[in-house]
Order: sequence, then structure tokens, then C-alpha cells
Amino acid sequence: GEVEVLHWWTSGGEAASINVLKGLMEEEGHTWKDFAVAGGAGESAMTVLKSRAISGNPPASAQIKGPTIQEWGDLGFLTNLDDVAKKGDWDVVLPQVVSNTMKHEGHYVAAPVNVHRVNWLWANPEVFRKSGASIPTTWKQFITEADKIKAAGFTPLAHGGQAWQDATLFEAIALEKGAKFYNSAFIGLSDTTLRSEDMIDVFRTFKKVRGYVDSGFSGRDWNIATSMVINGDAAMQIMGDWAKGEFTAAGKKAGIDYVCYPAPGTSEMFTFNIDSLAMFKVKGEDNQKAQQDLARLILEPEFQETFNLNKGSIPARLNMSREKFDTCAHSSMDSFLASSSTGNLLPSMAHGMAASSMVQGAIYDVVTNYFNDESMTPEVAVDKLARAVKASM
Amino acid sequence: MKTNAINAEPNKARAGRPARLTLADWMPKIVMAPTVIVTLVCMYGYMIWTAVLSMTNSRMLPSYDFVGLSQYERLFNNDRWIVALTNLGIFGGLFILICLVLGVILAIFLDQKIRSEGAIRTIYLYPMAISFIVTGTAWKWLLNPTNGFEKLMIDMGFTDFTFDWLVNPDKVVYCLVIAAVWQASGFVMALFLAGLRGVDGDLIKAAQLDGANTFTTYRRIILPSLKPVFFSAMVILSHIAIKSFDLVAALTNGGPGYSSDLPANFMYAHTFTRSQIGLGSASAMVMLGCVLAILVPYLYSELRGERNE
Amino acid sequence: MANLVIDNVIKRYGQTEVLKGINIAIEAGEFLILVGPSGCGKSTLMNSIAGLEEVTEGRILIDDKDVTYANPKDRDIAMVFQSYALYPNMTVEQNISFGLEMRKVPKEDRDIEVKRVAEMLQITHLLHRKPAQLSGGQRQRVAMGRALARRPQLYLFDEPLSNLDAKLRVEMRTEIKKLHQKLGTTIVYVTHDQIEAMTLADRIAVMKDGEVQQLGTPQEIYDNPANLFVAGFMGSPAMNFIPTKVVATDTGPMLELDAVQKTLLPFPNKACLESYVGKTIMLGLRPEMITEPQAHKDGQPFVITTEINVEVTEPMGADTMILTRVKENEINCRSHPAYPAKPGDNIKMMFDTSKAVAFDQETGVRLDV
Amino acid sequence: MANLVIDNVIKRYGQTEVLKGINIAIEAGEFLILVGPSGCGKSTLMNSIAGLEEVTEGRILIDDKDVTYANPKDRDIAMVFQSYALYPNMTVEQNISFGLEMRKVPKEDRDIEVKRVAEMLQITHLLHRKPAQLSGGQRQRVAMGRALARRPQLYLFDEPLSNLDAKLRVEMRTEIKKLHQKLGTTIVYVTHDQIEAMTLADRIAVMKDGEVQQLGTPQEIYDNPANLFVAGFMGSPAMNFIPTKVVATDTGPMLELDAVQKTLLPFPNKACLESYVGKTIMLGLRPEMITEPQAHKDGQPFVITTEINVEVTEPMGADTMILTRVKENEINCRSHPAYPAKPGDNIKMMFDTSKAVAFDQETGVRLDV
Amino acid sequence: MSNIKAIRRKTTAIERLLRVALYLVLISVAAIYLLPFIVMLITSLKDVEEIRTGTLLSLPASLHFDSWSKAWSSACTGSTCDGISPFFLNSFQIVIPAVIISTVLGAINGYVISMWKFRGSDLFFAALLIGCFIPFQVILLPMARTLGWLGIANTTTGLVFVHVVYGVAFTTLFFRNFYQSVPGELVKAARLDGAGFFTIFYRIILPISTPIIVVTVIWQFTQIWNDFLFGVAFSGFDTQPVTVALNNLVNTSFGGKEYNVDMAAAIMAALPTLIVYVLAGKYFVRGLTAGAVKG
Ligand SMILES: Nc1ncnc2c1ncn2[C@@H]1O[C@H](COP(=O)(O)OP(=O)(O)OP(=O)(O)O)[C@@H](O)[C@H]1O
Ligand SMILES: Nc1ncnc2c1ncn2[C@@H]1O[C@H](COP(=O)(O)OP(=O)(O)OP(=O)(O)O)[C@@H](O)[C@H]1O
Ligand SMILES: [Mg+2]
Ligand SMILES: [Mg+2]
Repeated sequence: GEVEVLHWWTSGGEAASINVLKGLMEEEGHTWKDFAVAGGAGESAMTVLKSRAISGNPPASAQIKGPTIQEWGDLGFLTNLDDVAKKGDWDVVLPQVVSNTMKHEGHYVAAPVNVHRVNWLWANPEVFRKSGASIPTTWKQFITEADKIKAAGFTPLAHGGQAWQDATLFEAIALEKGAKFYNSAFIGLSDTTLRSEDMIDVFRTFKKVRGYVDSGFSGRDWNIATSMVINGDAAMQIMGDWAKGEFTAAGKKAGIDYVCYPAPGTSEMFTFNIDSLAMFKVKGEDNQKAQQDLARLILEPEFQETFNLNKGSIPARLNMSREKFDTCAHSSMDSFLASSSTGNLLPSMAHGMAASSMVQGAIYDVVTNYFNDESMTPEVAVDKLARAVKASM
Repeated sequence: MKTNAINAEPNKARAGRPARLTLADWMPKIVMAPTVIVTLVCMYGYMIWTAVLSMTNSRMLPSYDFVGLSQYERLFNNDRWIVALTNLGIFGGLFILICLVLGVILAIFLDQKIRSEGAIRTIYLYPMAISFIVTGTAWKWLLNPTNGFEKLMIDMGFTDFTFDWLVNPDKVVYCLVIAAVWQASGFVMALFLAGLRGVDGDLIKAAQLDGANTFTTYRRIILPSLKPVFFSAMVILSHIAIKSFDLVAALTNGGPGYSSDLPANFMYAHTFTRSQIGLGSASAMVMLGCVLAILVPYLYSELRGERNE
Repeated sequence: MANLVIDNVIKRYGQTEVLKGINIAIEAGEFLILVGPSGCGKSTLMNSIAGLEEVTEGRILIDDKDVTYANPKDRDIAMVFQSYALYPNMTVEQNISFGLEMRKVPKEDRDIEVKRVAEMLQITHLLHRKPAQLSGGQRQRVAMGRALARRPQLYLFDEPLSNLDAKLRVEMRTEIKKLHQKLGTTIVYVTHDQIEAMTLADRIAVMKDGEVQQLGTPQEIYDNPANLFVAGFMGSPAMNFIPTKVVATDTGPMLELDAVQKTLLPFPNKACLESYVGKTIMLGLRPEMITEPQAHKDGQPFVITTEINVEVTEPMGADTMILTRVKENEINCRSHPAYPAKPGDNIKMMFDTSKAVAFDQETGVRLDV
Repeated sequence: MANLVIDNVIKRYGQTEVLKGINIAIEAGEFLILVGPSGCGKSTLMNSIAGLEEVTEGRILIDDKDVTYANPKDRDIAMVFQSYALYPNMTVEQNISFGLEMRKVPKEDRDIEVKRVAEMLQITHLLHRKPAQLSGGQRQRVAMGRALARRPQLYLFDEPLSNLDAKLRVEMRTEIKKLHQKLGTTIVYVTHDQIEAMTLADRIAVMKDGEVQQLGTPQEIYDNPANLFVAGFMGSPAMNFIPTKVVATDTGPMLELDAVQKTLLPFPNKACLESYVGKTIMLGLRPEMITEPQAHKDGQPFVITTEINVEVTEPMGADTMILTRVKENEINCRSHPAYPAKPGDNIKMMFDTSKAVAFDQETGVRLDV
Repeated sequence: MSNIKAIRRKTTAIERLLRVALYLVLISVAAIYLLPFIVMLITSLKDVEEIRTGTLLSLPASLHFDSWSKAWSSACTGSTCDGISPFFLNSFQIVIPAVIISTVLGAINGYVISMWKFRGSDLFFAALLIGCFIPFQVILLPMARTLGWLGIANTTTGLVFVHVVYGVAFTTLFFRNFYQSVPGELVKAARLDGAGFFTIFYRIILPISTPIIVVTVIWQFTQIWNDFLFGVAFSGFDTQPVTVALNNLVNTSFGGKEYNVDMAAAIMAALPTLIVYVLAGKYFVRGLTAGAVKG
């Protein structure tokens, strides 16, 4: 049978790892039709998916994640994977948070490929050494350390000019206020929390942190920001574990040339971002067979390992050999396990795991506008946030 | 619209006209028919569909729960939309104006029996050829304060030179104008050049004898007779302006913040990324409304004008 | 008012030589008319004078200044184009006043001038139309108006009245004449209308194939054509050319009209015929010199009455043309409409050779000058 | 060969009524000439016949078929446009043969036809040029060629010879006449050339302001104009109009030429003057009827010799025009060039009123018909 | 216009000065236009390290053409790593028919609207123009459904269809406005000569339309060749045009960004369009209607 896979894993490492899957599928005697649409964090790909779906010709499988899976499921486009899941014991090998997102109305409709941790702080130890600062563990400390770094002539925080980067940073700051706050604000979307004093404080800190970003950040890609850390122009970056790929590509070693820490004040927490392939209803028994095989293969340890080694993330399934993974990945895995039992395992708002895309978009708008508008006060921002969230529900 | 108008030949209704019409009489209408059908379906049909959607609360995919005009209300309560509209005003106005002026001037200059006209023409045109997916990067570098023009000028000794429009929320829209003018003005030049090449040489001779200098000849005789070309250029440019999407996506991605957002980006983001098809459709309708407000009076005056036979 | 010197002007389009060395000197205030067959280079010459076509060789002097390479607008010339070249986007009024505007004439004066010209050309009611809404003759008048509104040093008119009706044309002709008398501007004027040429010109230049054949006053050209071409070209209907043998008689050489009847025609300038005795020359006789017998001419020296056979008659209102044939040559005669002549008749006609001219048959050059 | 009926055709451009109800019936094989002042609607009428302009009201019948709404190409008409309308992208040859090609004439026949037409129009050497490389007259001939190459039912010629020199024009005129005689095709022809009109036409339609003033044979139009307008329009130089008082004499009513000298002119149709005795009528007298005294006319019934004062003389080659003034009215007289007349002289002139016409001063309508 | 300058053989000092100034202006404008291209070209010839460290306009230390060969044949676009070369064929399959069809339709429509006016033709033209202002993004979904319904979803034919539909308004506009200034008598004369609707178009009107055909082809070719939105939304996995491949190539979300390869790929992807510009350019000819009519 044939599977057409719509995805936006187009960068070198990702492409290589998706090729593994392709190879596996071909070994099974299936044809792999690769439909890659890069760019804009999957925006174009989503457009294509919608257009394909509406024209009555959806791909067999598409890279969608988080609440979006539910939306597609609601529209009845997705196929049932329960058989594969049962054979592969998905309920066992997958952590509950992961399996929950993969299900629509209790049935598996998607297969997870990885788990990203979003709340990372990447740092260049050399810069810290030169400026006599130490890695901050709270946002308060961040400010004092950043001042030192700035005084030494470095850019304290490497940051780019994309709304999701602002949101990633914002989310990390908000996370310091605790899981309860985070849940209530970004998942429960409670108006009182959104308007709370804590939220105002988050915004206040956010604006302060803004002061440690260099002037040329606007329009900058995240990986350029990462390379500032790599080159020793900047000291830190708040970014998900995909940043590791940049360090690796530049030939840097974890723990030596760069270090990874949880974002300040969030060492107990884990904000996750899970990539997955959802399966669409297709015609033809062959093709359905191929589709089921694809779902099965995704969960195979072989693929999970290769893929995640390349991507910097950790496998979605538990109980895998850790030996090929580096220290950062190890710490991520540990944290993942630990947090899942404490309730500190949280879906990333900035990466569309927490709220619907509408709410996410509304939060983006306020956050990014606040970040770039020097004159806006935290109070105003909080008010705007609450109203925008309400309007988008 | 005009299905009925198209079939109604004025004479047919009149007494004396033979009822039988030959194929030849129908030919103009027959050849227009495909365009008419396609326009009706793929433009106006979809337009109506969009109008309908703008009054629903469609999210990820179209649905038909009517909510009246509340999407429009939401739209105009949305700060980002207001910014986008304002930007469109500034961007569109400047872009169209500069492109027209530049296009006309370059076309006139190129029309002076220039040696190697072909090479220069191609240079002016080439920005159209290169996808903004990549030129956006080049422009980003050039406009970037830390490694672009600013650095270039400072390296050349102008130490006080600052050029930080790209990162300045108040100025970033002018960066869009710069890049867009760079890209589109060459085509406007080509349009005008083609027009200039069609002007009757005797007219120019007459104007010269009447004492007009080169400048006046262009201003009073040649350019007025290029009115249809201005019309084409205006339509093309406003089309580009209102649909500038790639440009923003590649150059600023709307930033800093959303200060360089244009309606097309707003609409796209809401329709596709944020699953707000209702709101997206409403914004599309407003965009269309803006176009109509400007275009319809212009079209009216233009189409009423007699052809110069 | 300026003089104009065209000094050995040559114009080529690629291989084709259109003007082959034109030399004309026109005095200030003179009215020169260019005539010549279609395609002989009249418009090209006009364009060269105006500076709209670059001359290949030679010089053009206006007011004693060499303007060969001067800008058209610096030559202070107004021109009526054969193809009109009206500004399509301007109204008639704007078309006419444009030249004035360019010369910085104030608005009020322009309006007065436009009004005056429009009245003269009878296009006042058309002032607000665009050229596309005009008839052919109306367009031509606008083209005239555009030139006439100005007061240049030199007017160039390229067949300015060709599309007007006879009545209007006479009126316009008179207007141009008046204008010329009033302003005294130098004018070069192309026309195919013989009457226009005869009545307007101070001098006429007859062109053929890019060369000037003769330059002289209308009367000179008409009465003393320099060669066969000029003689045949000027005058409508054209001069009759009859190859005649020069025979010696007691009273000197005479011309034998036809071999059968041996009608002998006298010729005013006998001297020039001496060397041609026995040979055949080309006799030129205008139709109006072959008429019905007119009593008051009887007995005059160069008048002879003979009988001819009528082939065709052509009533033309004021006269009737009678076509006859002498030795294979068609001959046009002009008679009073009342003179009875029907095709096939043999009628008496009177030949008046007092103004006859003779040409060498080979070279076409006039003998008696 | 087909007849043509123009039945109450009205044409409006927006508000302006350009044709105000034209009625003309042309027989198969007839040669109709349209004349009229510039802008009177001739071209519009031609365009309407050809189907290039839609008529606002009325019908057009060709060969007894109503073609008012027929496609131009189904009317089988060839036309020479006043503005030529040559195909700029084609050579002269292609321009001429295009119409034949469209009628599926085989290539060889087309070539023969093009050659024939080109020779007739003397443009053989231009066959490979593009219109832009031609002179005005050459373009006009190409336009002619395009029409003449075809053999349609109906030819429409809109001022086809206006830009040709006199000689060529005469030749072309003859060619057209021959063609008409040979093929017998129906022809509608617009011209401003009176001689063309007089010599070519079977009938002439005189138009003014979108109305037909008179439709008749050339002689009828010339001798018996229906009204002042036609009388003044046809004939060049124009007919003289002299307001004269009708005075009763013993021999019936006579016309008082001028109040001072009390010269009395006789009038052929006395009956029509009876009711005007004591009033002023408009006397129409062609210039050729006022000549130098001619012996052979002396004593004829309607001839009177009187003395006039010469204002201007205009030598025109075959004749000399003498301008005089009677009661403020300019009068053109036509005299032999030899007749001695200098401005300011008082000379004797002979008035021949045998063909004089009279018009009501107010309505302009002819009295004696 | 050329006629203005052509006349003078001997030029005055001022005129010569003006002429020099004219060239200076033209060349300096050209230089400004070229700047981004130069940046791209230089970058494409540097290696990654040099891009990271060097400045924008510094010349490459040594020329690296490997980025070009990589972009052509081995850079990854999705899971396949064959460069952008395989996608050129797709693009051509879309562009050539779409440009031809839309240009021909536009020419005929323009011809009808300006020379065979019928009641409603102007109104239709206005409607067409207004219609093309509908943002392309909103028509994606209904168009997808239409294409699915027509059975040409995700095929080259479907893309050709879409490009023709949304291109025809502009091609019509160009031609109609060009034909406005063509003397109407030409059509009249041809009709009398017995030419029909298409013959007139083909024999009389098209031959005098070269400049506008050039402009239209330039516009359509560029628009369609560079289109991304339709290309990505309506293509199948095996009919993706070059822009989609280019986008995939450029948009990596991790791993070192190979700007040199991006730039090389972009320049290559633009080559067909540039070739069209150069080839079409010589048809910017003058005086096609000269000598047609008098008036
Ligand atoms: N498009 C138009 N709109 C308004 N009036 C027009 C239009 N075209 C022509 N006319 C007017 O119609 C009248 C008749 O024009 P037409 O061309 O038939 O004249 P014509 O008799 O051929 O004159 P000419 O001898 O000067 O060629 C003219 O007065 C002209 O101004
Ligand atoms: N661009 C050209 N290329 C070649 N020959 C040309 C060009 N333009 C004009 N000619 C030729 O030059 C000759 C002179 O043309 P010109 O227009 O001066 O004639 P003309 O005397 O004005 O004739 P007409 O009385 O017909 O207007 C003609 O034989 C014409 O064919
Ligand atoms: Mg000429
Ligand atoms: Mg006319």
C-alpha cells in the first residue's frame, strides 16, 4: 500500500530521521510518498492539510499535535488506531499525558514521535566565566547575573523576533509561579488568574528581561539567536531542546562548550511539546494496512531512538535504552518521569499543547506586543490578555 | 451581476433586428464565456461564500452557525487588525506612489536610446524573478542594523550613521515599502516602456514643433496618452499591496511584535493558523471592501472615458 | 519673418535616396509652394526643414542661422502635418492653445487667439470635442488651427486643405492669403491643388523624385515650363503633348500637326526650331488654347482653325472638354458648354499656338528658352 | 452589382444627431457621389452603409435585402477609408491581398490581382514596404488598392484621391471610370473635388448637416440647384449671389443689378418673378457667365454688357478671375487671361443671364422650378 | 522618446552633460537594484564558516561552487535529498501551459472588451478586476473543494487551472488597456475585407501587440513560477513546484543554516524567469501602429 505523509520535518537531522521511517516502511513493502512542507512552524503545512482535506483527498498521515488532533477528530477525519495500539501495548509504553493527547474520544488516532522539553536555559560557560556571573536559578537572580554579563560587554540573553519565541520566554517566566497558576491561566483560562497580581508580576519580570536582549533581535530566527550563544556573543537563551541540534551542528559538546539548565525557577517543572503523526481516513485496504503499519513503526524503539537523537528531544515511549543520549537528554528524561508524578508536567502553551490555536494566537498577540512596546504597562497588558483570551474562546 | 446583461445585445430587442443570429455574432460572447463562468464561480461564488462564512463562527473548517456580524465586531476590537489596516494604508499609499513615479521615470530614461538598454532593463526587472522566500533573507541582512547598511556606512567612515528601521516598530513598515518597491518597480517600468513604445511618433514631432521641451512633451502629450497604462499599473500595484504576504512573512514576519502586520497576514494567520475562519473571512471581506471603496470610483471614471481611436 | 535656405539637402532612408540634393533659397516673407507627384519627397523636405527628420547631408539655414542640427522647438516653426498628428487626449481647444502655452502666452491671450482661429476655421462649435469625435475635414482644420494660432518665423503647411470641400477651401485659401499679407510670415506650402498653387504662391518649386525641377513664379512655371515634366505636371487638365515634325517653309520652320491633312502650325520662337528641321519635336499646347472658333481671335498671328474628330466629350460645368486624337496622341480641347460637339462629329477647332512650347523629344528639355 | 436603398437613416452620437433621416435609393450599377461641407455626415453615412457604425434608426437595403443588422463582411462591400486604415503590420502587398485571401482566392490569382492593381495605382515598386514607409499619397493609393483588388457588390470610396497630385488624380479618376464601366459595380463615392463629382457621377447627392439637399444628375445639380445652398456649394469658384430688386418693365419683370447705374438684367423665367415685383430676390449667376465681351454672343437674348470696377485679379492659368463689387456683394467674373484687367480699372464685362437662377431671399428656395 | 534624441548628431555641451547624467542615474539605480543580488551571489560562493564570520559584502576568500551543486542536486527538501532539480520539471509543466492559456485568454478578452464591445462587456471587465482583489488566501478552501469536485485536485492540471483563473483578470487588463489606443478603424477595415473575429485577431491585432504580450508573459511567468501559496496548497507530493522545494530547502528549523546553499538555490530557481526577461526584452519594439491611420 501507499502512505502519503505530510510533515514539516525538513531540516537535515529531521529529514534523516524521517528517512529511517521511510526505510522501515519500504522494508514492509509499502510505498512512502513524502509530502514535506517546511516553514512557519507548520503553518503552511496546516494550510495544505486543510486544503487537501476539503478537496476530499487528505494524506494518509499528517504531522499534527496537541489539541489540534482533537479538532480534526471532532470533524471526523481521523481513523481509528486502536488495533495497532492494542498490539503494541501503547497504553503501557506511553506515559499517560502522551497517550491522552493521542486519543480522540478514547480511541487512538495519532502516533507520538517525541517529547520536547521547552523550559530550557542554554548557556555559554565561557561567557559566564569571563563576566564572573553564575547560572541563575530564579528570575530574580537572572536579573542580577544578567547585569554582570551586560557590564562585561556581552549580550545577556539571546533572543529572536518571532512571536512564539516571546511566548516561550513568557511561558518560562510564568512557570516560576507554579503549576497551579500555569494550569489555571493557560489551560483553565481563568479570568481571575489572568488578571491576578501574579500575572502582573510575570509581565513585569518579562519587561525587565526584555532589557537584556540586544537591539537587533527583531526578525531574528531562533537559531541565529542560538548561534550567538555558540559564538560567545551572548550568554544565555531560553529555548526548547531542539536548540541542542544547533550546538551539535556547530560541533559543540554538552557540558563543556555549552550547558543546559532548566529555565530559572522551573527546575521542578517540565513543559512538554509532543510531535505526532495523525492518521486520516483513506480508501483502499492496502493503503489502510500501510497506514496501520506506519503507526506501529513509529512507536518502534528503533525509530524513536534515531529520531530523537537527531532532534534533541526524548522518545515518547518509556523504557528505552538511554545510552546513546547525551546529558541534557538524560536530565530531560529524568525530569519527565519525576514531573509526571508530581503534577508538574505541563503542556506548553507557547507550542500549542495547552490551548486551542485561537487562544494561543490571542496570547501570542498580547505577549509579543507587550514585549515590543516600550510604553505598555503590565497592568494594561494583563487587561488586554484577559480580554483577548475571552474574545477568542 | 451580469449574466443577463451579457446575453442582451441591444439590437436584439429592437424591432427589425432579424431574430436569427449567426455564429459570428455570438463569437465575442462565446470566447468570453469561459472567463465569465470562471469569474462568476471562482471569484464571485467564493466571495459570496466568504461573505457567508464571515457571519458564522467557523473555526478550523467552515461551519454554518450564523452569528450575525459579531465577527466584524471582534475584528474591529482587535488591536492587531487596526495596526494591520493602518499599515496597509501607509504601505499601500507609499508603495503605489513610489513605484509609479519610479517606474515612469525609469521607463522614460530607458526610452532615450540607451546603449545596452536590454541589460539595464533586465536588472530593473530581475527582483521580480527571485522568490521573496530568499530575497527576504538578503533584505533582512541589508536592513539589519548590526550587519547591513548601517554597518556598511559605519565601515565607510560615517560613524554616526544609524539605520534601524527594521527593528523600530514605528519605522518597520517603511522597510516593507523599500523591499516592495525594489521588487515591483521594475515591472511597472516595463509596463510603461511597452506603453511608450506604442505612442505615435508624429505626436511627439508635433509637440516639439509646438515648442514643448522633452519634459513637457512627456508630461503633456505622452503620459496623458498612457492613461490606460497608468490604469493597469494602479490595479497591479494595489493588487500587490493588498496581497503582500510573502514580503511580510519573509522580511519581518509581522514584527517587531505585530507592528508590521498587513491585513493579508492577519487574515492568513487567523484563517489557517489560528482556526478562526469566521474572523479571517470577515477580515477578507473588509479588505475587499477597502479595495472596492478605492477601485470602484476609479474604475467608473476610467471605463466611462472614450477610447481614443 | 525669416529667410530660409535649403542647401544641397540629401535624405536617405537606408538605401533609398528620397531627397537628392535640394537647393532652394526662400526670402523672408515669401510664400513658396511645393508641388510634385505623390512620393516625390515634399513631406520629407518639410520634415527636414522643421527638424523632425535628420537630413543625411546638406544644411538648412533659417534667418541666416544654420539650424541643421537645432532642436525643432528652437527653430520657431509651425507646421500642419499631412497626417494631422492631433493630440488625442486633448480637446480641440487644448490642441490649438498648446503651442501658445508652451510659448508662455498668458491664458487670456490664448483664449482670444483660440477663439479667433476657431472662428476663422469655422470650428468654434467643436472646441470641446476630442479629435476622435471629428470628421476628417474637421480634424484637418484643427491641425491648421494649431499652426495658425502661433506667430512663428516660418509656417510649413503640408496639404492643409486637401480634405475640405471646395467652398471651404476657397475661404481658407483666402484666409491664408490674408494672413500672409498681414503678417508677412515666410510660408512653405505643399498642395496638389493647382489653383491653390497658382493663386497663393509667390514662387512655386516643382519637385520630382527628390529633385527640384523648376523654381519660379506661378506664371513662369505655367507659361515657361523648364521641361516636359513641369509642363505636363502643372495645369489641369494637363498640357497636350503632340510629337510634330519640324518642316521648313518659306516663312521659316513650321510644325506639321498631322501627316495626312498636313496642317501646319506656326510657332512663336522660330529660331529655336532651325536646328530641328526634319526632326520631330514635342509640341506642348494647353487645352485652353484649342477651343471652338472664336470670332475675336480670327486672323491673329498664331491662330489656325482646322477640323478634328470628337472622341469623347466631358462637360465640366463652366467648360466642356473635348477629347480628340492626333497621330495616336490624345488631345484635350476646351470649349464653351454651348458649342455643339458630339462624339463622332467632325468639328472645327481653333489652335492658338501663341503660347505653345517645344521640347526635345529625348531629353524633355525645353527648346525655346 | 446591387442596388442600395437607404431608408430614413438616422444616426446619433449621444445627443448630436449626425444623420437626420437620409433617404437615397441607388440603382444597381449606379455611380453616386456624395458631396457636402466638411462634417455634414458623409463618412458617417458611408460607415452606416458598410455596417461599421450601427444606425440609430432606419433601414439599409442592399440588393433588396435588409442588411441593417447584417455583419459587415456579409454585405460584400469594399471601402476606402478617409483615414486609410492600413494594416500597419503588413506590407503593401499583403494589405492589398488580404481581402482576397479572406474570400479564399487562391494564391496565384491573388498575386495576379495585386500586380494588376499595383500597376494601375503606380505602386508596384512599393509592394514590399510597410505603410509607415510610405508618403501620404502612397498610403492613400494602397487604401484604394485594397478596395479595388476585390470585386464586391458595392464600392464605397471616402475621398479616395484627396492626397494625390492633379495628374495622378486625373489618371485615377479615369481608371475608376473605366472600372465602373467595365464591372458596372454600384459605387458610392465621397469627394470634395467638383470636377471628380461632375465627371464621375451618374447622380450626385448634396448633403448638409445630415440631410440630403438635392439628389440629381450632375447637370441638374449644376444648372438647376434646388436651393441657395446647393447653388453656392457646387461650382468653383462659387456661383455669385446678388440681391437684386425685381422691377416691372414693359417686357415683364427685370432685375435691377445696381441702384446707381440701374443696369437691368433680363431673366429667362419671367413668370416666377411676377409675384416678387418690388421685392428683392437673390440672383444666382456663375462666374463663367460674367466674362469679357465675346463677339459671338453679342446680341443674344439674355446677354448684357456693362462696365465694372476691378477690385482684384487672380490669374489661374487657363482663366483669370476678376473680382468686382456690386452693392457690397463680391462678384467673381471669369475672363480670358489675355483680357486686360488691372485692379482699379473700369472695364466692360458681359453678363449672360440665360442660365441665371433666382432664389427667395428668406427661405433660400429656388423660385423658378 | 527616441525621436527626440535621434535628431541631433552634433550635440551641445549641455546636452552631452545631460546624457552623461542620464547614464549615471541609470547605472547607479541599477547598482542599488543589484545590491541584494550581489549579496546573494557573494553569499552563495562563500562557505558556511565565512558567512558566519565575515561581513555582508566582503568578497569570498575563495570561490565555493559546491553550494551550487549541492542546491542543484543534493540538498534536502523534506526526506528526499535530490536538490531542487527534480522540481523544475513540475514547475515547467505548470508554468508553460498556464502562461500560454492565460495570455491567450487575456488577449482575446481584451480584444473583445475593447473592439467588440457588447452590452455588459465593460461591466464584466470591471467585475473581473474587482474579483481579482479577493485575497487568494480565502479562496484556498473553496477552490480545493472545486478542484476535488472536478477531479483535478493535487494534479498539475489543477494548478494550471487555478493559475489561469486568477491570472486571466490581469492579462485581460493588460491587453484591454493596450488595445484602447489601437485605432478602431483597423478592425473595421478588416471586417469589410471579410475577415472574421478570429482572423482579425490573429492577423491584424496580435502582430501589433508584441510589447504587451511581452509584458503579460513577464508578469504571468513570474507570478506563476514564483507562486508558493497555490503551489503548496494544490499540488500533490509529486507535483510540487520549485518554490515549494526552495521553501523546504530554506526553512530548516534546526541544524546550521546553509545560507550559501539557500542563495544558490534561489538564484537557480530564478534563472528561467531571468531568461524569459532577457529573451522577451528584445520585443519591446516601437511604432507598431505607425502609418495605419491619418488623424
Ligand atoms: N464620435 C463622435 N461623437 C460626436 N460627434 C461625432 C462623432 N464622430 C463624428 N461626429 C460628428 O459627426 C459629423 C459628421 O461626421 P462625418 O465624419 O460623417 O463628416 P464628413 O461629412 O465625412 O466630413 P468630412 O468631409 O470633413 O470628412 C461631424 O460634425 C462630426 O463632428
Ligand atoms: N521610412 C521610410 N523608409 C523608406 N522610404 C520612405 C520612408 N518614408 C518615406 N519614404 C519614401 O520617401 C518618398 C518621399 O516621401 P514623402 O512623404 O516626402 O512624399 P511626398 O512628396 O510628401 O508625397 P505625398 O504627396 O504622397 O505626400 C516616398 O517615395 C516614400 O515612399
Ligand atoms: Mg506628403
Ligand atoms: Mg469624412
